[in-house]
Amino acid sequence: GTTAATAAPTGAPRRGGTLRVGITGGGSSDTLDPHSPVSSPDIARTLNLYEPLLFRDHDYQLEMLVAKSVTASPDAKTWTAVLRDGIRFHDGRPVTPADVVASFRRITDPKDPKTGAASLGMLAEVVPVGENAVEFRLSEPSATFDDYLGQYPLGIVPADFDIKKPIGTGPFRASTFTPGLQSEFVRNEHYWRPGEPYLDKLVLIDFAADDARINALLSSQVDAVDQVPLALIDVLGSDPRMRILTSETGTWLPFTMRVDRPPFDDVRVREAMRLIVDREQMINQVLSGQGRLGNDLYAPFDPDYASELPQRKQDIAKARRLLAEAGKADLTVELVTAPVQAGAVEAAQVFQQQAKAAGVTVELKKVDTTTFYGDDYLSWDFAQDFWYTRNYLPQVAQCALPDSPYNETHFNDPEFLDLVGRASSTMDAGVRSELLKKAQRIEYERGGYIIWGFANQVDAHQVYVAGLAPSRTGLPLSGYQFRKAWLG
Amino acid sequence: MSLEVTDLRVSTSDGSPVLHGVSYAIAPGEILALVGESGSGKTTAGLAALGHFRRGLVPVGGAVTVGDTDILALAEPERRALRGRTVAYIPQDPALSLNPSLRIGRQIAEVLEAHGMADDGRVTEVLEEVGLPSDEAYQRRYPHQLSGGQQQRVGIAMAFACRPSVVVLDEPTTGLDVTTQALVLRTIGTLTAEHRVAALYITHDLAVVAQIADRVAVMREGRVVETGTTREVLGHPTHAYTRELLDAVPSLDGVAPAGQAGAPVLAAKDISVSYGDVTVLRDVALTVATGECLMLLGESGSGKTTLSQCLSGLAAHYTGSVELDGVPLPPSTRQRTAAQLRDVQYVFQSPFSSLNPRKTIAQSVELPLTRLTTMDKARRRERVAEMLDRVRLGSALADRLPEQLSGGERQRAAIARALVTTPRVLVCDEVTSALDVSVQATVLDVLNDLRRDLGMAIVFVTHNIALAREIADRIAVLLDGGIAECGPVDDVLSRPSHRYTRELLANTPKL
Amino acid sequence: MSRLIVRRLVVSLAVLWLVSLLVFVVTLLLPGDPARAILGQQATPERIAALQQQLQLDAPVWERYLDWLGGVLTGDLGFSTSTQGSVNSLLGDRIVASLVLLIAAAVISTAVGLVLGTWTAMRRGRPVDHTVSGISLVIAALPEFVIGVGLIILLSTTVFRIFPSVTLTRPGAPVWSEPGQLVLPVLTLVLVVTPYITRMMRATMSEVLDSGYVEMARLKGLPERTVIVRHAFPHAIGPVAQVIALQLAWLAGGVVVVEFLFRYPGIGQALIDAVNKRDVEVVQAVTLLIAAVYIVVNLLADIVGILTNPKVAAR
Amino acid sequence: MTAVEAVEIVDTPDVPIRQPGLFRRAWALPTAKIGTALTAVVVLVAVLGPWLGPVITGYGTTDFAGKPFQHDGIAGTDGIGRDVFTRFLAGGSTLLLYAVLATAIGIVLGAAIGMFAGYSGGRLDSVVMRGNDVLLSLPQLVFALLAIAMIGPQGWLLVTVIGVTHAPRIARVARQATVAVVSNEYIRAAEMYAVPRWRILVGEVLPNITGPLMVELGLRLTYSIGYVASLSFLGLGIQPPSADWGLMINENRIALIVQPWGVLLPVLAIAVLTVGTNLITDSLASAAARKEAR
Ligand SMILES: Nc1ncnc2c1ncn2[C@@H]1O[C@H](COP(=O)(O)OP(=O)(O)OP(=O)(O)O)[C@@H](O)[C@H]1O
Ligand SMILES: Nc1ncnc2c1ncn2[C@@H]1O[C@H](COP(=O)(O)OP(=O)(O)OP(=O)(O)O)[C@@H](O)[C@H]1O
Ligand SMILES: [Mg+2]
Ligand SMILES: [Mg+2]
Repeated sequence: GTTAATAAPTGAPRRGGTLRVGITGGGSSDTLDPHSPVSSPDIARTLNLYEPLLFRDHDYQLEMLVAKSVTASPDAKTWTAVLRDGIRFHDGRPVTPADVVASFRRITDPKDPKTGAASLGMLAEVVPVGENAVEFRLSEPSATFDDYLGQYPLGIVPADFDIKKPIGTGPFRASTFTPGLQSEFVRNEHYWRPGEPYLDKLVLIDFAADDARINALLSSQVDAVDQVPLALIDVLGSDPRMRILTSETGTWLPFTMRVDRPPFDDVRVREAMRLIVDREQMINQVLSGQGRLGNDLYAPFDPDYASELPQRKQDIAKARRLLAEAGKADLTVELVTAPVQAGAVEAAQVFQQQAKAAGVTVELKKVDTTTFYGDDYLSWDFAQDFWYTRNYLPQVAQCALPDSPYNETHFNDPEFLDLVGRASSTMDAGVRSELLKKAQRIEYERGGYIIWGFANQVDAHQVYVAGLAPSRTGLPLSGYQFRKAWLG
Repeated sequence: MSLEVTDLRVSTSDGSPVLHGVSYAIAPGEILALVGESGSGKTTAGLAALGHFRRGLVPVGGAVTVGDTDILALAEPERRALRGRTVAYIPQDPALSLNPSLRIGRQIAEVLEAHGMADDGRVTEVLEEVGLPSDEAYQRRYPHQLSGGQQQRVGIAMAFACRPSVVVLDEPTTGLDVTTQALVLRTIGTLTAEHRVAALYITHDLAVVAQIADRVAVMREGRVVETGTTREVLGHPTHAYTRELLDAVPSLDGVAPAGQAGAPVLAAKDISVSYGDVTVLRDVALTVATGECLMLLGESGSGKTTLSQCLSGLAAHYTGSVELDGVPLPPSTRQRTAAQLRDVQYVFQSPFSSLNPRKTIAQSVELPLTRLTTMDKARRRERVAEMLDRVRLGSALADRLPEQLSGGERQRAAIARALVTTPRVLVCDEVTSALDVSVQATVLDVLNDLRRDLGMAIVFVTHNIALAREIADRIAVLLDGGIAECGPVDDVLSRPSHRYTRELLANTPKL
Repeated sequence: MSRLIVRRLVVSLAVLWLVSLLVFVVTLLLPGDPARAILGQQATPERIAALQQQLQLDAPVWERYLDWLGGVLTGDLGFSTSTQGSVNSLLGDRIVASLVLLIAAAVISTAVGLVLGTWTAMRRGRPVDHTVSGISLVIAALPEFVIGVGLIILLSTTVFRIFPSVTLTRPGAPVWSEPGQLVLPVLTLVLVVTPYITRMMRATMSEVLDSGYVEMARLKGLPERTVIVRHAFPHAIGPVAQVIALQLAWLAGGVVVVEFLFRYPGIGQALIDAVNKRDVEVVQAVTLLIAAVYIVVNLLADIVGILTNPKVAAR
Repeated sequence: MTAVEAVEIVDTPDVPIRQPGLFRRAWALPTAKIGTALTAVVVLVAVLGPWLGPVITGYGTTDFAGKPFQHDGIAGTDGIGRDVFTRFLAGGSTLLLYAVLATAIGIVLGAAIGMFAGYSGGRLDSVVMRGNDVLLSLPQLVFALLAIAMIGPQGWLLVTVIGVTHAPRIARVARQATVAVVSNEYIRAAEMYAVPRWRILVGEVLPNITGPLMVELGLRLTYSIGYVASLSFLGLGIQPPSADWGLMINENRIALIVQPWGVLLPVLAIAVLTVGTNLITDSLASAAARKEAR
């Protein structure tokens, strides 16, 4: 309603009502598949329809969902998940170990591996144990396997799952779905959290264009939107009908340098590049200040994050010197950029400008997202990418190992491999922390990433929407989890 | 009712006068002819009788009284009530004035409806009055399914439908061949007489005037310069301009300007042309000798243009042969040698489309020289100047664009272009039929002089037999794609052997 | 006459066929692999391989063309690689939506254009004429997205907040279920198209009004209404029909920008999406549709021309 | 004396020289004067802008003048804090250049095809024109969309695609005009003097269809500007970090409410420019029309 309710609702949550959410992206390839979400709307749908065994809460701590406990054997080669008592699917059937086994079989199906499969390389088999538990048997030890299990594309679905009847244990049930346009959900009466969700109905609406999404919010055609363009934060903030929802996240927009090809095969050139970046300016110009400094390291929320390493600052003189030593004075490089995420192309332009100071000529090659993720993806010499919040080891598994699916920097460092290998098999937190800090130092010194900052997630909603909280996951609108949302 | 126009003054909306005080009066049953050169204001004066002035023209004084009502004093609706009812108009060009997308029956009935008259057989009746078939099928025809003469008579029928008491006829017979013209004139004559209509007959052809009008008013530059009974004015004209007009009228009784005919130059041997399955020409043969002028006479569509284009190599697809000094010419200009092209030249029917509007006269006239001779620029320039001089276009006109010239001047330029290469045979296709009588006279003059001076042969194509004595030595009559008769002018005019020729002579109006 | 129309029809069909060929070839040249395009960042080699043979991207070209053409002829526009569903089901509603937009815009602008054109033609040289001509000249010059953005600022977000700036119809529900949302897109298109029709109508009408037969009609004393309606209008329709056709054809293509701007769920939006996703068969279908619209409207225009021209009609 | 003048003209008989008629008649109309004025203003901005920008504002097109979408400076800053006014001044030249080139290509191609078909007539004519219809039925924007998806947003590609897609439309007009001209007897005359085909086309036909061609030129120029802008607006045209009006609108329209200048300036510029060219075109058209009437 356009009624200028300008006071946020307070007190106990009210039940009922329909929440209309505008979400960035999506298109004709939208899907309800629990295991291969691609676009933001896909992810939002997955998160409300399905639940993995466990997942990250707003503080980026692991939280038990379908499982009530997940524990490792001393050798870290066997992990046991005990299912939550009385948890049911949308159609009322109880969740059984068989369902869990089937779900993981579907995910790791060699003929059609799903998104989650990539990080489950070490998973040998999943076997039911008794009435309410499953055992994950690994080919090699993994001390943080629970972390791997805690990913949203690993939702648990019935053994007889059929995409035409998208059934899970999530707080909402699917009602209608039109790819590229919108999808509607209704309350899941069997949801295991008492009282939740509060909404009767949830409507997720795809928006290809930013301004369309914002205009829809302003003209009250939707109640909440994700990804507020940074330019508009002030306006929306100053509009009494609106509320801004800002979350610090571990989301990063790195520049990626291939360490195995010139010019970046020379560590001095890589360091020079990292010294060229004025990180404050990046955050100011690209994120309008909505972000935190990066130190060329990812996983800032990991307990073992190497915060002791000195913060890298712009140092043009040193950069020039290093380049000169490497015989690369007045270097010219091509930076491949694409609108993979809000701010990407802008960051590229700012970097191009900053590089001039060090006599480095950066030629921008802007391609559309499809081309970017096309045949040459992972083989650009100098490009960009976008990652949500992760902890250290899972992120390493994704992008820093020779066999990682997305090793865009082609990083392949024996010492690093050894450290990481040992860390993943150590259950002793103290020892592991030591190893991981060493590994991070290596990346800090010789890695191929320029990680200049972590973007805040900024979303907006009508003032009468309550129950949305900041989330470190990097997923917008309290991690797209609307079970706590209610309308005042 | 009578029509009286007194001291009518009309000017363009930007103030330049078109009519300065024109006056004329017509009694019931009388026909007044309004003559004058093109642009003299005849149509304007005529339309005023209906209280109508074309866009951009405004009346600035004078009165137009029909019976006893001053039309200019009336408001638009009342004028409209008069138009077509009391005062009717017959347009200059029926092809343009009939609505191409309405059946003719409808267009006649329309007038009746507009003036609240029931069409109880009146359409049929009036069609018969103008001598057209009146059956249903005919009434359902569209204008483009009628010949020019028929269209003109439909126009007349429309005008007479409401039995008006005044009619204005604006050059109703220009563009009709003599036979049809005679028919139309007869129709008009009878209708005006029967219904005691006061008729204003606009024309620039005095011969026609002689035939139809009771009284004549001569106009020039927006003024009536002379009025009187037809006999007086044509008999002993007082105004110089009237005399000029009279002299310009071609007469069949004069003596032909005998050129000294020499040896035959150009000979066409059994030429045949057919477009698809229509045969336009059938084994036509003719010859012209140096210094001789052959008139190729024939009605519209008889194949005159086709034949003359065969002669000059513009129509390649004929059978038979064209010989120059006994040497056969290649059918298409593209195969003819420069010499051959120089020797046979062609002047086109319409001066309005035969000169490139984007090129100055000099440029156009020079074209043949640049293409067909090796003259250098200086020589070419001299030649062009000389030729323009010969056709009486001062070198002042040399660098004008065609649009800045009058029809007659253009035609003379076109002739100049044909003459720069001093051809031995000149083919002129209806070079005068697009022109005013007075202008026509000058062009014929020019041709005669040139023939005398340069001693070239001329094939003069026309549909107007009246020009015979003005220019030709011999006449060849083209009919249904064949030569109907051919011989010296005097023989043909005095003893026409062919029915068609006799008809032509009979229908051609004389002073 | 009917023979003439039939001939025209055959020609159109031939053209349409050639267009289909052209479209097919052009779209084949689209680089990038649909499989990758669909999977985006999640494209691991295994998944690509799996999807590729699932999409049968390995059959020979001519075979694919024949399959596709056969499909099109039997009303099956093919398989959308990105929705994993039939193109028909993807485009079905969108075609309707776009048609609604087109027809609404076409009807309004044609009506307005013809009336304004005639009206100004009858008042040539008067102030009204100059004002209308001036305004239409200015609007005619503006690119559609400029007009669109302008209208949003004016009527939706900033100055007034009267109409919604985006179209959000719940699935299944037809776009016209919330007419308010149609206003801005339609208005934009109308503003783009009307000026041309108006100007053309004015031009032809002026010409006709100066023609001999209209003057004659007046000289016959016919009432002005009859003169305009019976004698002038029919002659103006023929040529103007051509322009209207061209404009409609333009609409079919220009709708892309407008749909993008207003998030209108039509084929234009689908096209942009499909091009980005390398969804070849959707691109083919949409392009062919737009081309077909063009050909059909032109055919209609020519038929109108033939019918309003007795010289031909009488044959 | 006059003879001498005649020489000057005769010197180059076949070049389509001196049709002052059209332009002088057009210039007599107020629309022409207004149109020229408007166009001139924008062209001036576009041409001088790149140099003036830094002088006036002290910033280059890619320098940072402050935080994103602030109001400091003449017209504030854009999405990454660059000076909008500088970029506005710099942003017209490319657009203008592309539009002009595209139009040129279109006119040359189109006129050539149209004149050739119209003069040849017969079967050749109908074949060429059918082919033309095929191209015509592919909407220009869609065509551009595909081409760019194929080869990527390259300047030369934009120009070529827009130019080439203009061609069939222009060819149509050129052909109509040519057919009308070819029916004239002065063409027969030229043929009679064995003037070669191409000389007839260039010397006799072309000068007589300049009217409609000029009108097309103006029209297509207006469209070209629109298309280049539209494509940049869709993000498919001129690429960052270049300053370009269409691109600016796209980059900044998100902040329309906060910092309208980034959109308003280029929108106004494009509007004024297109209106200007359109007015000129209109004056040419009515001038040409009057010519017909004579
Ligand atoms: N609508 C008009 N606006 C301005 N001037 C006009 C208009 N119509 C005619 N004139 C001018 O008025 C003069 C008389 O024209 P009008 O048509 O009456 O002459 P006319 O004797 O009928 O010529 P013609 O014999 O060729 O029919 C001409 O000089 C012409 O240029
Ligand atoms: N290109 C053509 N195709 C078909 N028929 C033609 C063509 N040119 C002329 N004709 C026909 O050939 C016949 C003779 O035409 P032509 O022009 O020679 O007659 P004309 O005597 O010159 O007529 P006019 O006196 O009107 O000029 C006419 O019936 C005409 O319809
Ligand atoms: Mg007259
Ligand atoms: Mg002839």
